[in-house]
Amino acid sequence: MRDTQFFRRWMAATAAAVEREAARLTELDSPIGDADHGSNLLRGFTAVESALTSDPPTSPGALLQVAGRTLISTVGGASGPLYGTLLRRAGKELGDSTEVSDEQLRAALRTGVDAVAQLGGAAPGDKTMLDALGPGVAALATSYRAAADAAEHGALATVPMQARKGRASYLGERSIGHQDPGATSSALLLGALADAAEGDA
Amino acid sequence: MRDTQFFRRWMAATAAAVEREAARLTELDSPIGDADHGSNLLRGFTAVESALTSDPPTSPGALLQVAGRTLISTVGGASGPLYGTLLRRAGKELGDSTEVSDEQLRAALRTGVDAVAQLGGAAPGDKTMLDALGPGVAALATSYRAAADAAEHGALATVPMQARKGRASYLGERSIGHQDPGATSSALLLGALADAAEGDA
Amino acid sequence: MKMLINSPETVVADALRGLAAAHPELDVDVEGRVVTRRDARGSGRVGLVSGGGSGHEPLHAGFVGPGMLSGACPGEVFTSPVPDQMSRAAAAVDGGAGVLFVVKNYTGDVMNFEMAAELAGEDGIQVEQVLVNDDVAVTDSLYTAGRRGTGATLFVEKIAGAAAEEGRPLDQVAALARRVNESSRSFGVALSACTTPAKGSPTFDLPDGELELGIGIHGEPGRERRPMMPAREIAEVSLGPVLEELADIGPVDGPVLLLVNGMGATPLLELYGFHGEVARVLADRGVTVARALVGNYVTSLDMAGCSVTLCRADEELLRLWDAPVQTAALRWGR
Amino acid sequence: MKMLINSPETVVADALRGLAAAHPELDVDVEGRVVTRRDARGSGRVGLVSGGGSGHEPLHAGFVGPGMLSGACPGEVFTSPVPDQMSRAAAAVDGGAGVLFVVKNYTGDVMNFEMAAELAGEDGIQVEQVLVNDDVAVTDSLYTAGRRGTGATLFVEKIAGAAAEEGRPLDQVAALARRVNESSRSFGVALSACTTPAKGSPTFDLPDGELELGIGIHGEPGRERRPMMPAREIAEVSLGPVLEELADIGPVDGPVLLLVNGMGATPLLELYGFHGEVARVLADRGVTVARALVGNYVTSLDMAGCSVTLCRADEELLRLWDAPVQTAALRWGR
Ligand SMILES: Nc1ncnc2c1ncn2[C@@H]1O[C@H](COP(=O)(O)OP(=O)(O)O)[C@@H](O)[C@H]1O
Ligand SMILES: Nc1ncnc2c1ncn2[C@@H]1O[C@H](COP(=O)(O)OP(=O)(O)O)[C@@H](O)[C@H]1O
Ligand SMILES: [Mg+2]
Ligand SMILES: [Mg+2]
Ligand SMILES: [Mg+2]
Ligand SMILES: [Mg+2]
Repeated sequence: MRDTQFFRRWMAATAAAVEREAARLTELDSPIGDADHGSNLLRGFTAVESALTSDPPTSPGALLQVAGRTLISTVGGASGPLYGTLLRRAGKELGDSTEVSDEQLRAALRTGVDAVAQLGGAAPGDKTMLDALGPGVAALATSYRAAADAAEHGALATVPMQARKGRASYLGERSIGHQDPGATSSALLLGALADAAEGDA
Repeated sequence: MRDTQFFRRWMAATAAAVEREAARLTELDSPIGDADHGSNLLRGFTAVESALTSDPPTSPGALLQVAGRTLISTVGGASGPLYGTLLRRAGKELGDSTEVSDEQLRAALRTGVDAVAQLGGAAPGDKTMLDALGPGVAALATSYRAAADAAEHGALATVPMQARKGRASYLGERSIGHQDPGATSSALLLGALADAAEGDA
Repeated sequence: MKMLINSPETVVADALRGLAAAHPELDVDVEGRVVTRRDARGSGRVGLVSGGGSGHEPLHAGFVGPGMLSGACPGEVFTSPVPDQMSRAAAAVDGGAGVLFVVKNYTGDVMNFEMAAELAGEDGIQVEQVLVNDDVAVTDSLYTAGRRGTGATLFVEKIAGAAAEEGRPLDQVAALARRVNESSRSFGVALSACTTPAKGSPTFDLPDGELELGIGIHGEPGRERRPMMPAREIAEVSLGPVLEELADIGPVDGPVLLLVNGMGATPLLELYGFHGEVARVLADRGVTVARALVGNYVTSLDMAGCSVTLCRADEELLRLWDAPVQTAALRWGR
Repeated sequence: MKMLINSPETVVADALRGLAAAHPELDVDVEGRVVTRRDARGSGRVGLVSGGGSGHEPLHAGFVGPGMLSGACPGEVFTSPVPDQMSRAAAAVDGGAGVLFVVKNYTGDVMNFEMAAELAGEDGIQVEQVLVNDDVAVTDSLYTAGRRGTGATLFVEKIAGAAAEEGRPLDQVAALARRVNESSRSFGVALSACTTPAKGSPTFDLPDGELELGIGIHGEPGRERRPMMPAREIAEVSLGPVLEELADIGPVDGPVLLLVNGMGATPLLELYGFHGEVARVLADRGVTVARALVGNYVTSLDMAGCSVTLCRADEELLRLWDAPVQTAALRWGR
């Protein structure tokens, strides 16, 4: 079972990964976007950290909802509502229990990913964060590390894709050959989850 | 004695020299000015050429006055009124005679240079066109080629000077180390005069 | 790249502080990132709220004031604002007649405004939204995020603002705004990329002899790169697709509104020269320019380049365009 | 460097053609390089004519209209206009009450306007001249061409224009213009050089980590190069010498007019942030800003940077500043 602390560590590891990789995310967002993805997520996860620290939620579900709401209120752009919705919907799904099973977490994230797909209207292969989140969350059935690897793999697989959603779609064929920044940050999120799980073990 | 055709050739040679050196004059006007001296004079002497061609004056004095007025009406900037005044005053000095002696020409140019000094308020050593015109016109007493050489020498001698007039003066000590564009074009003017005189010989 | 800033993190807050200092007639909430006109609340007028990433100034905050926007919500540079900003602005400007959100069509803006509309609705404020999508460089299909919102935003905000000022009800103001958008098309060209404070270097490389056709306003590269051309050819190349798409809607036989817009770093000397070429092309094609606006209005930080926007107008739109406006960046009439 | 132009030779004529297309309310003589308001002749008002090299837009042609200039004479880029232009403009705007020339203090401008004044005098037009020399970066001594005319030109043109509009006689309009100039001081900073069409490359090299202090508006380098600084320090460094020189004239204890001016390629986002810092420094020093104007008004082509101009004002100057103005670039009042 995973307690609130586990989720707290997940968010902390995500924030640390985003801080480490912010410049790279912004760099990836330059040729096919508007050069802000790294600073967007940095601002968001810094705010999540301070929200979780100043008023620590007492259940996994509450924690993910606070994190999601904070992202929505501080990130803006496309990634703010999308990541915010991912975590908020997953959090809602988890309810009030102070401990959740890996199976519950997996189901909650699947609901979150569906909500992202619904909100953004993207399908697999559209060269968005969904191309990392989708395979990543699916591979949770195997292990947390498998999920991280699948997300990483999914992010790399966006390189040859032509974007059909988000800013990169404006470029048409010129979007081919670049890795999607949102898919890359999604891999960081699932990588942080694996790290938290391994710390737990 | 020098006839109207001599002055016509002088202006043509000046126009040709300005066209050849326009980029260099503008380049010299960049570090200590506003990067327009070459295009200013090119515009001016092109207009002089067409004025002299469309309605050819019939005396040296009239020719220099037309050239001077044309420069004033087409160049603008500091060099327009100054070169315009130089030629216009020299032309006035020459009066209506259809031929003038070298001595008359020398005196007329001296009057022109004095008018330039009066209009612009610059003294020798201020790093202006006067530092080429002054020694150049003085050396006319020796020969046309000596005048050209003295003007060339005077232009080179502006390099170590600190500018006290014109735009370059805004730079204070930072004007040191650059050759004055106006002194450089003055050397072209007197070089063209020597070429015309040698063509005459 | 050097910038006249304190730090990339404080750029937007610093600019809002400066806006407040320069325009005491505006209510500037620096913390909450909302700029509103003072006399909106309880006015009985429809409130007009727009917003989007910063870096497009004077859009939108420079258009807040009598006859145009009631409120603006500046996000971080090139980042849509968060829903809290728009719901805060809606609450501040709701005069009892409801609020119209003017949203440029970008995934982020659309989602954030949508969430804000929900929040405002929960607060009991009647909200309508109009989506601006005028940029013909993007194909409007299922396989893209749809045409972007660019220069037409100014037309929508000015004309809807005039209608709101006249006291027209929300549905009419919204319908007018949609009509202006549907009647407008734009095309943009970059001579240089721009540099965001966060990145600190140009968003793309554009060699000396080339330009980008069909750019947006966020430093994204365009659809196509071409060898550099003279202004008169840029005018042809830009107006071609704009007129073509307008013709798809119907014959361009009436008066048009024209915006010749600089992307931020294009000197007015160049922009006026470009406008001369645009005017010539339109005259050649028999298009009557009823009103023209030339300047840096919908910008992309320090990008060099321009965009052209045409709006098929009629008596009503022209009258509302001419109506008095009193904002930081656009002023006329009494 | 790429430019949105047809050719370096036609830049000014092309821009005038565009100005004419955008502003049918102006008389634009493209051949003769003169822009005038239509209703000057025979108006009985003093005519106000200015001019200078092009590349500083919207100065001067953007300030022609009711309440400001009667005419403007654009020279080639960074090159003073020729006397024929100013005498032509004087003839076009002389309403019978004489004409005031507003001349920025540059050797070329001074000489060309002087020659024009002689020509206009010969035509029987009464001409007065006012020399604008507000730039404190240049020492005003026998050993320089004297302080340059920069931002204060806008103050002089606006306030003298308002006085002329009121029907004040030539001597009073001239005296007011001189008083505004004597009460004004400026300082400019460049973050990048500019590129003239004729040269096609930057007028000087400015490495990434450095800025130029005390620049003029013609792409000349400044008096000093320093490591790059944040906006708040640039505000301190710019205002220091301005306030010092103003204090030499008398205590700065009354209201001031403030112009925070962009050099052309500085985004408004940055300029407003800079204005916030300027306002803070002035507040710290107890200086009361009565009116502030922020924008790209006295520019240097595509230079990135800014200048600050302060003018010690009084009731009369403030009233004339607030008076209606209706030009391409400055508009307020009815
Ligand atoms: N409709 C969408 N559905 C899913 N993900 C999207 C969509 N639009 C954009 N994204 C993701 O958002 C990322 C960009 O985020 P960010 O740069 O923060 O926002 P913005 O595009 O508004 O600047 C893209 O790389 C992509 O992965
Ligand atoms: N007061 C002056 N007296 C004599 N020559 C001057 C004076 N001021 C400037 N000059 C000359 O004019 C030249 C610059 O001419 P130009 O670049 O055409 O005009 P501007 O300085 O107006 O751009 C300088 O190099 C200098 O030789
Ligand atoms: Mg982005
Ligand atoms: Mg020069
Ligand atoms: Mg963005
Ligand atoms: Mg010049």
